[in-house]
Amino acid sequence: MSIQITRAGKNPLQVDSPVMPAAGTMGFGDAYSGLVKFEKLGAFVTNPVTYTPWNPASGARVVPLDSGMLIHTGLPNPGISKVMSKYRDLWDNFAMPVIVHVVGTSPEHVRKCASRIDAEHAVDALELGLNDDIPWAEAEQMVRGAVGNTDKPVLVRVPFTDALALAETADHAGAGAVVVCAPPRGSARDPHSGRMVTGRIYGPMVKAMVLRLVEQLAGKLEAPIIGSGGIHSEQDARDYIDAGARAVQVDTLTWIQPFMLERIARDLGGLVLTRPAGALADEWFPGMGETAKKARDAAKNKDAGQNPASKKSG
Amino acid sequence: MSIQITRAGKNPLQVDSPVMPAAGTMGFGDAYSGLVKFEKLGAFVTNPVTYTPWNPASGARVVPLDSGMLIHTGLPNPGISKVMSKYRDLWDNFAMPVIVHVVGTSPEHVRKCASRIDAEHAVDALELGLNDDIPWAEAEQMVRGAVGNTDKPVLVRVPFTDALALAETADHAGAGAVVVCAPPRGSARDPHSGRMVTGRIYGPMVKAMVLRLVEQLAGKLEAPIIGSGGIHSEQDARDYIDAGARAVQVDTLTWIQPFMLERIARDLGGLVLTRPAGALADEWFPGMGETAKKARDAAKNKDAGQNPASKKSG
Amino acid sequence: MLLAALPDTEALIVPAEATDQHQTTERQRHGRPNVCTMGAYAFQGHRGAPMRETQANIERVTRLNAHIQRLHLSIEDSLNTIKPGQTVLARRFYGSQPEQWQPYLREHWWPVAVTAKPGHPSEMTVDRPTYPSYDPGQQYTLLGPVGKPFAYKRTIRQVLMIAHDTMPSPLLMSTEWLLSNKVNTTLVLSGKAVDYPVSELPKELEVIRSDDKLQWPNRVMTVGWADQVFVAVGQDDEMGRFKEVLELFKALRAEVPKQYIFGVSQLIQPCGVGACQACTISLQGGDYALACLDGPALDLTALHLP
Amino acid sequence: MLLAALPDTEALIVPAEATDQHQTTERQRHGRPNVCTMGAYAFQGHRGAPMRETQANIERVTRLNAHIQRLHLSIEDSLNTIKPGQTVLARRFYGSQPEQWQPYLREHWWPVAVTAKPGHPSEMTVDRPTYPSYDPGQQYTLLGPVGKPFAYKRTIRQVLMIAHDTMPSPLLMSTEWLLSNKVNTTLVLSGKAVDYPVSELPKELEVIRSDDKLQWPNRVMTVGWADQVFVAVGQDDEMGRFKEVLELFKALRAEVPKQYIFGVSQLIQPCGVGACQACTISLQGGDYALACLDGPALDLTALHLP
Ligand SMILES: Cc1cc2nc3c(=O)[nH]c(=O)nc-3n(C[C@H](O)[C@H](O)[C@H](O)COP(=O)(O)OP(=O)(O)OC[C@H]3O[C@@H](n4cnc5c(N)ncnc54)[C@H](O)[C@@H]3O)c2cc1C
Ligand SMILES: Cc1cc2nc3c(=O)[nH]c(=O)nc-3n(C[C@H](O)[C@H](O)[C@H](O)COP(=O)(O)OP(=O)(O)OC[C@H]3O[C@@H](n4cnc5c(N)ncnc54)[C@H](O)[C@@H]3O)c2cc1C
Ligand SMILES: Cc1cc2nc3c(=O)[nH]c(=O)nc-3n(C[C@H](O)[C@H](O)[C@H](O)COP(=O)(O)O)c2cc1C
Ligand SMILES: Cc1cc2nc3c(=O)[nH]c(=O)nc-3n(C[C@H](O)[C@H](O)[C@H](O)COP(=O)(O)O)c2cc1C
Ligand code: FES
Ligand code: FES
Repeated sequence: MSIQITRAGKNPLQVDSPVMPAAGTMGFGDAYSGLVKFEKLGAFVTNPVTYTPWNPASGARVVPLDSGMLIHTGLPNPGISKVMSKYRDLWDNFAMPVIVHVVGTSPEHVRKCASRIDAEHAVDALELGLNDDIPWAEAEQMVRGAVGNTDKPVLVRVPFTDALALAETADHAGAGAVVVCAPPRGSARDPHSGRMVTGRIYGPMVKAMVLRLVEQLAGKLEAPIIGSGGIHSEQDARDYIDAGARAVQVDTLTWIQPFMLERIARDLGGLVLTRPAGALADEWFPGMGETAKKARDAAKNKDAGQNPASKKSG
Repeated sequence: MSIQITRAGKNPLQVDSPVMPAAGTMGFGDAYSGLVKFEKLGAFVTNPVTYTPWNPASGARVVPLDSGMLIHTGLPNPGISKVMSKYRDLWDNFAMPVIVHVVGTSPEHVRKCASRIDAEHAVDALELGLNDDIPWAEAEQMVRGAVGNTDKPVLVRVPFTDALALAETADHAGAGAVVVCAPPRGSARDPHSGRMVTGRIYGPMVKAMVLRLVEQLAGKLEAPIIGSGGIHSEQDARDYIDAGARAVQVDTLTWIQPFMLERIARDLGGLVLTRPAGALADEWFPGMGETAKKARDAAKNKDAGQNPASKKSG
Repeated sequence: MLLAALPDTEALIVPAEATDQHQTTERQRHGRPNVCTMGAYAFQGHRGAPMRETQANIERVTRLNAHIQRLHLSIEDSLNTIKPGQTVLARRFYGSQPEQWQPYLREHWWPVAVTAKPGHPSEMTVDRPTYPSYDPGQQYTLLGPVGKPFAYKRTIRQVLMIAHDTMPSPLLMSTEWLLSNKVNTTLVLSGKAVDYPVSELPKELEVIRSDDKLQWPNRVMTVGWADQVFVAVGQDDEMGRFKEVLELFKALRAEVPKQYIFGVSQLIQPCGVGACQACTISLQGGDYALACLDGPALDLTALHLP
Repeated sequence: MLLAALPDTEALIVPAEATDQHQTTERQRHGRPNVCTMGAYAFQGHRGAPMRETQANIERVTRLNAHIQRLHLSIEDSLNTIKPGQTVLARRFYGSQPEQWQPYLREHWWPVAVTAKPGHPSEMTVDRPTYPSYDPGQQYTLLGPVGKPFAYKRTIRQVLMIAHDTMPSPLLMSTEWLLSNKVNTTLVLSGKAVDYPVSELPKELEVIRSDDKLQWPNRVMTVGWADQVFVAVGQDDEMGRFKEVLELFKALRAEVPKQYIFGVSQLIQPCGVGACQACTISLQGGDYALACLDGPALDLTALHLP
């Protein structure tokens, strides 16, 4: 009834729908509460957090591009402790797993964040974001640090630059899943001020580039692949699954058409689960929703024999 | 009066305008003859050639994308010998230098192509295209092979994947200039047949990604950088120059708006040459056209003391 | 990072039904405190109606001058409780045609007027630049209301609105509301704003044309009289211009108290709901506000200006 | 890679002025032989007027059925010498507004009719799918003429046109020309083409509606009578469908000679001038043609079909 999106281990992550938001696109859980039905998502991935607080970038932060945009925020956040204490209760009430995205600042900070997440009942997994020009050795050290400091699955989101090599590095270092990939970076001129801004690039065209990376990686990793980049339709999401991804992350589409996230989650929830029985792709998986979630939680509690007072099984 | 776009050496390449077409966008010199004023271009870069003939790719070859396209041709060409014998006379009559793009198939074939070009009076330089997932060592071997087999400048066009490392590799191996970069590759579904096509991606958004690569490489290479990717306006081209490129290559814009190539060449011809004197960016360089070309050829013949019967000085 | 310096919200009023019982905010519905934007400063306590996605139809397009066109839209009734100062994020609706991703971001629309008409669809007018082109019959989806209504002192009698190198549209719905509530209102048009057609402005509004440097006759008097000031500026450097204006007021007045002068931020809002963090505005003391949740009107004395 | 199997071009005629002295081709102007596409096969010797970029204006848009709209354009006179079979690559002209890059590629327009009107702008009509939408007053730039006119045997009396799972538009301008030159012409509409409104077709044209499998009454007779056949097919698999049609003709006729049956290629043309190599069509013997230079009509017996 559920899809396992991280490799086998102590606490593999199970989801009802292989669709979740990409880190940085839906805030910490309260932003889209009136616009997106959260319970239809396979998982919730938070905005990036760092061990210490980070301030916003100064100057222009958004450059509209043709069929896309460039954004440069500097990933402002008040640090992992404040985030936890503020959102713990909200996350505890979510029907789906919560994955906290941790920015790969330094191996030490990543280890500390992992320990923090390990102790946090409201959080089901950690997603580690690797910086764009990170050397392989440092990436490996960071992933091992995260994996070594929590029993929860560690998803690793590799940057677009050098994605293939870093995906293999993360896989060898024990990543529970490899998210392919963070948005490509670029530079564009703010049309208002004429100043050059460097930041992340989003748009439907990104999908074509990242889909090829997933095709190239398919079958090469032990950890499941989560496809992430430029999904703007149900078919875009299915293309990632067809190419070998176990799940997908939807990024800026949610800003432009919030309801599409739910539509894609519903669509792929049905598609993936009914396909093995030879059903049509648009047929719906009838168990989706609370029922499957409860069954999953019950199974998890029984199997793992831990977290007896599971937050979500009540 | 002219801009040197390859590093100092026996036959540095001088151009009147730092603007040329990207390989693969203008054919071999006859395709746009009625639509683009060739004499306004800084140089002419041919479609890719291989040592042996290559057949076209089969199946769908063009996928329209949002504000862009994906194209997969397989770089069909009848091999370097046929191309030379067919276009030699046409190129000899061109006012600007001719750069033949050689596909980096194998070190041996690249060496042979370089020798062929070295002996060809109608050709002024070779541009070597490195394959998308080429290992560094093979790239170095190929560049050395090309440089070692011709006295003419060897420009090296690095792929988008791993562009930074391959640019430094090419630079160390003696590239006369580094073209940053070939279009990124991706996969998209042919809307007619539903089949997945893998190919090159073009569109204005590519510029933001490649511009950042040029920014990252600026000042790090001995060889001049030629910026190439997604130029769709005069400002796009200027952004590359501002970021540190010595010249630019315009790609698919020529297919969409043929006259824009000439406009950009005129604009940057004026910009780059009049700026040092503090003139306005849109002022025109008065010597542009035949006069400067003749002076350049004359200087080249005198200085180098070779090619006494220069094809273009008459 | 502290949520310090919270203004005395009790002393402020927001227009119309914003304090009504049924105007439950998103935040309230989650049973969580109002100050919940991650690390963000809450300027006022009320956001008005919860954000929804609704549809709108362009009924008429009129050209105001060479640079401005006015869209007359029919909107869903649920949006007609939008308050002066709040905005919508608009996107063309393509129906059964393939979705277009150019332009990509939603357009930020500032209503100039919203009218409920019993038995008819509610109406909204917005001013837009003449590019892109809009045609009657086109459908849009609107995300809104975005942001908080402007908040006024209870004792307010004189309001000064300033549009400096920008269309005055972000100020007009509030101006209309103030005038209808018998608050004397003055609009200063400066720089690119001077061409705005006065014929489209309410008769009771005092309009002053300033030069490019925000100089106008009797400036000291105008500034002295104002109980509150709302300023919209050009987008080349919003914070730098806010700073200029604040310094001008500091030079013209004995003191510039809190809750006196507000910058109306027109920063691009990719999401409008506090998710993307692209509309952050740094505050004094290291905290920050989000223009989409805490704005668009932000107390200039609380901002960390360059 | 040899330029072998060149057809006997002498036996073919192309409509109207294509052989006039002033119709110098691009290739001729460069003093180079006509067969100069890199590695490409030249089907006919003449291309008509040299390719130019010109402007056009949408004057009227009419809806032919749920799927097809007809654009009536005023064009520059230099384009009114375009020949039946030739096409244009069209792009919206944005004037002083920022250039739009969506859609990116130029649209491939197949003229249905072109008329010169002394004292008035020349007119062109084209059929387009109902998406995207076109409006009167919109300006376009046209690159054209693209490709070569259809070439007919000198002795031609009966032509068969087949539109199979595609709009018949690529065949209509030629049909008109043939009928006006007293050549009996039959148009077979099959699959998606059957809905094409007959009211828009010339009265003298014999129209046959076939089923999805290209079966129609008296098929053997129709095929036997035809001196030449031109076929346009759906774009899901153009070459596969050309092969099906060729095999059908081989089954229905004693022999299928050269220059008898032509596939009218509607492959996407990014450049239209022989530069991008995206419209390559493999020929028997390892050579290839370019749809934009050597087409759109290509002798099916010369193609390397899958
Ligand atoms: C895109 C889509 C495709 C579906 N395809 C199938 C299918 O192939 N086979 C099948 O048995 N069931 C299908 N359904 C219905 C789905 O199975 C039921 O909505 C679901 O079983 C109810 O459980 P829930 O927990 O999701 O309920 P809720 O979360 O309460 O879901 C109900 C919500 O879904 C909406 N909804 C329900 N059905 C549809 C629908 N068909 N289209 C759009 N919105 C709908 C309702 O308006 C309501 O908002 C589909 C629903 C959607 C949205
Ligand atoms: C975009 C542009 C900007 C220019 N800016 C300047 C400038 O700042 N200062 C200056 O002294 N000269 C300017 N010129 C004119 C230019 O210097 C002359 O065209 C040139 O010197 C003539 O030499 P040529 O060999 O290029 O001639 P040709 O190639 O014969 O050039 C003549 C062609 O250019 C076109 N042309 C000429 N002038 C213009 C123009 N202003 N705009 C558009 N098309 C034109 C003509 O119609 C003709 O097609 C500009 C030209 C262009 C196209
Ligand atoms: C030391 C350091 C490490 C970073 N690591 C990451 C990372 O692992 N993942 C990530 O997404 N951003 C990381 N960033 C942030 C990026 O520099 C950048 O701010 C981020 O990709 C968001 O892009 P933007 O600021 O342009 O919006 C890091 C920044 C610093 C200073
Ligand atoms: C062995 C081999 C080497 C290649 N080397 C290059 C190269 O150096 N540069 C290049 O642009 N394409 C090269 N290609 C061609 C690419 O695979 C691809 O065909 C090309 O990038 C054009 O893309 P397209 O065929 O998708 O249009 C090479 C192909 C092969 C088979
Ligand atoms: S627009 Fe304010 S956070 Fe996204
Ligand atoms: S369209 Fe034929 S070569 Fe470009």
